[in-house]
Amino acid sequence: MNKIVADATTAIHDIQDGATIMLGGFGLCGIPENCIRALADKNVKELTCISNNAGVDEFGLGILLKTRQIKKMMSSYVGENAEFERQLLNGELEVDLIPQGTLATRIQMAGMGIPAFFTPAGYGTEIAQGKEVRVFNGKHYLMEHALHADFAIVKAWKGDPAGNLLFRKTTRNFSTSMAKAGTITIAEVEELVPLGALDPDQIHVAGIYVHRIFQGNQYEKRIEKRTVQIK
Amino acid sequence: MNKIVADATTAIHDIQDGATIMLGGFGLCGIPENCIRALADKNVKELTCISNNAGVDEFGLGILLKTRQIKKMMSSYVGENAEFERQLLNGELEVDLIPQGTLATRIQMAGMGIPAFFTPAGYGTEIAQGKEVRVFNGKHYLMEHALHADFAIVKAWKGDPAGNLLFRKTTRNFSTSMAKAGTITIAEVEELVPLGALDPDQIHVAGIYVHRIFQGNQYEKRIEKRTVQIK
Amino acid sequence: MALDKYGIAKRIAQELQDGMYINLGIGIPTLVANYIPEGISVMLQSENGMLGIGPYPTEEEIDADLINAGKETVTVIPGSVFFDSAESFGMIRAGKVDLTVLGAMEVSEKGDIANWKIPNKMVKGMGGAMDLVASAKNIIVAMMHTNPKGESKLLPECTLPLTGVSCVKKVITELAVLEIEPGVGFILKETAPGVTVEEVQTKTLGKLIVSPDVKEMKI
Amino acid sequence: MALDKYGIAKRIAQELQDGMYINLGIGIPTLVANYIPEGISVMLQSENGMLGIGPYPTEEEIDADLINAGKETVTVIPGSVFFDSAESFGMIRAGKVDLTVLGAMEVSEKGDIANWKIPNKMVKGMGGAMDLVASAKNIIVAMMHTNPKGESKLLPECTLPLTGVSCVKKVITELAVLEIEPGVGFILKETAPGVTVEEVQTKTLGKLIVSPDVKEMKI
Repeated sequence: MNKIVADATTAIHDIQDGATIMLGGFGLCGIPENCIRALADKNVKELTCISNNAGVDEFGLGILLKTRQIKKMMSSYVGENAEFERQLLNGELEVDLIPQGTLATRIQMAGMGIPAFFTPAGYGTEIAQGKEVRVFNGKHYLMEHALHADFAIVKAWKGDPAGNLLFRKTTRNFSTSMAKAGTITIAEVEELVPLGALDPDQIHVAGIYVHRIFQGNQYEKRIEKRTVQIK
Repeated sequence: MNKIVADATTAIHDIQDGATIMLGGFGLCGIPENCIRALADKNVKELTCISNNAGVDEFGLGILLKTRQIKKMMSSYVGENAEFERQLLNGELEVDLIPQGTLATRIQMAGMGIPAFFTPAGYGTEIAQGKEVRVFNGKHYLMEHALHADFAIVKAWKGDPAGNLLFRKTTRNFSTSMAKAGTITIAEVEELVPLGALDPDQIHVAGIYVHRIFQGNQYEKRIEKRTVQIK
Repeated sequence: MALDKYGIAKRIAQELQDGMYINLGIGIPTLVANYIPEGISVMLQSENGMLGIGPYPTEEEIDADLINAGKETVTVIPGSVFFDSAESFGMIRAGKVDLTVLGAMEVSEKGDIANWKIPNKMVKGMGGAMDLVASAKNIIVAMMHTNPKGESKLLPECTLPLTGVSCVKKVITELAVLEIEPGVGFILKETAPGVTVEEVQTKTLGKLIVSPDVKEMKI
Repeated sequence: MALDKYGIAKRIAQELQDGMYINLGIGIPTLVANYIPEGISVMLQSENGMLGIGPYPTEEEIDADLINAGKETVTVIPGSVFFDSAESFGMIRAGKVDLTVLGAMEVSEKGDIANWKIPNKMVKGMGGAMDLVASAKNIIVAMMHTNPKGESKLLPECTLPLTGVSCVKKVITELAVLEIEPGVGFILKETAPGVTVEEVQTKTLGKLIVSPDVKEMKI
């Protein structure tokens, strides 16, 4: 079991124009920086990107927005990005806004082989349009469907050659669920450790879900809102 | 946040006749030995027990079967227990057999606030009787409902006063999902550690799900099938 | 005199009880964390995947891998837990979070809330708001009583696209504490120091019932 | 000569490919682990919540907290992972397990399988079998060709209560390797050393097509 590939360029070599890609991260926290750079270099176009947010100008998915590689975003909140706004208002970009919990759970269900489920989020709102409504125990729920992707790209803290992944603090966010929902799952890690170095009780994503893994480099880890305690 | 109670007797004090209880464990692995003893001592009757298995004669849930405290079992496999068989054949015990993955997932969904979902398990079999069938992507699925309980009782390896739990090896089995599905969740642990002693990246069940916790004692950890390597 | 945003946060903090798990939205709700009454211990949940939010970090403590749902750098308290967003919304949907405090653009006398979209303006998304309002057991809205144009934000019906229906239990503004009883309307329970019942009535467009035991807030 | 159970396990082991994730049922399937071909690396999954099952433990290694789905004490190999049963069945349902090998009482020419219940006998439960057969991408049944009474277990239709429908891809018995093509029937691909095509035909009640390239098994 050796899923190690050389680098981001190799890991994403078969992502083609028109692909649907999930990218882990919440804001700029825990985003796959190396693969985003490689996607920009490859200049693959017409991408559908499933990611909770759309990065900021010049960083995160903002890089791929600037180069006009993204056709459609599926996100819960996209508000930190002027280029995004410009493309959206000009009709150059499609956006599918999905409640955050529904987005996370639709992705989770794809990784669990559950094609559809019921959630109360969005009942009675415009999000409910065209969706099946069911009542359970007197409460209204919408039927939502699992969300799959051709590729899932996540960034973990540590990983091993079998693809087992460990995340740090709030970088877990959407990444663990996405890692299980990709037809091909690519993991970039800050540190690649030998097989057996991770405690089997303490793995966040089992290698069975991961197809390619590599150690990334030059992580910037930009901070969107640097809030500091006033002493 | 201090959820520590003195012992098993205190932890289960308000479990009444007729209660529905989930009990963690797979076979005899990871079962809440202290709480089972306390339930036997309290001699609470007419219990509905949701547990993957029904223990063996004289141990695990076999203890509560022998004392005739269980009215109904909801399990996937119940075959290691002669007293169980006797009561079942005599009509003294109700049994609801549920496919193991459906059982695990119904419990998991209760802890996620999802009232119903679709799974392929059991389609075309007698398990499908009376269930809604839906086709997604050309495949048949049954609609299954979340499974809740008045009490969930689990046994973890380590726990802290906030109710955070850590499991060891294959003891995790149904326990992590059950811990999230109880109206009241009781955790017995081999070792109670101070608040802050558990790594926040490495907790299997967050304390938000756990209402009472205590350090158990005299764990027997019986082995059902002691298989040894022939050198 | 009407409260400022810190006053609103202080009044909301009085709703906290020992042992509660709480989700605080962005804006005024976040300020509530600064006024947790002495002697009670609560756990703050952040929907990106964390329980046990602590204060903002010092410069030395700043960690890009540790942010809250508002994308602010934070710290954690002992007993904290990290998990993924799917689990985070699982605990929200399952009703494990005892109290949710969030802002709103409009609240109706039925408990409907609108806080994510203004037609003909750039829509940034609902984030986790629709999930929170659809699932939380107890929702308090923290907001100003009127919008910048002076129009009431407590209405018979929301005019903006809804975030959720029949979900808000209580509204705390710079002028008043109001409970919502579905089928009845806004019940005025408390007025801010120096604010008259008449002022609240004037600024509330939805049906307002003055509670027989209406009293002045203690801040 | 017909194979013994070890021979069946050895033949099944030839189906294994490098990098596969495999779930082995109780009985003959479990034996397959002893015959993994040299030079290939596979990961065994156990549905109670483990990836990377190793050999049985020595007396010193025995750990009551570490068992497989057959409730036997086991060990783990480097790269192993523990998880809960809900996740375990999640990965099974999502098709992440490449190969499932399990026993059966009956298999039909349509790929239906019965392996959990005999009417009028004590029913112990289906365990994880219904989930596995409904979800696995590739299911091989390992069983004896006939039951103790000498009756064929490869039938036009199962007579026992079903575990799953149209799911079995291949059957490996002491006599033969047969593929199932829905709408066609059992395709005889290999016979055990010394076993004739006629013997397999006699002992197969379901529709049997002899493959033009039928050959003798190499064990």
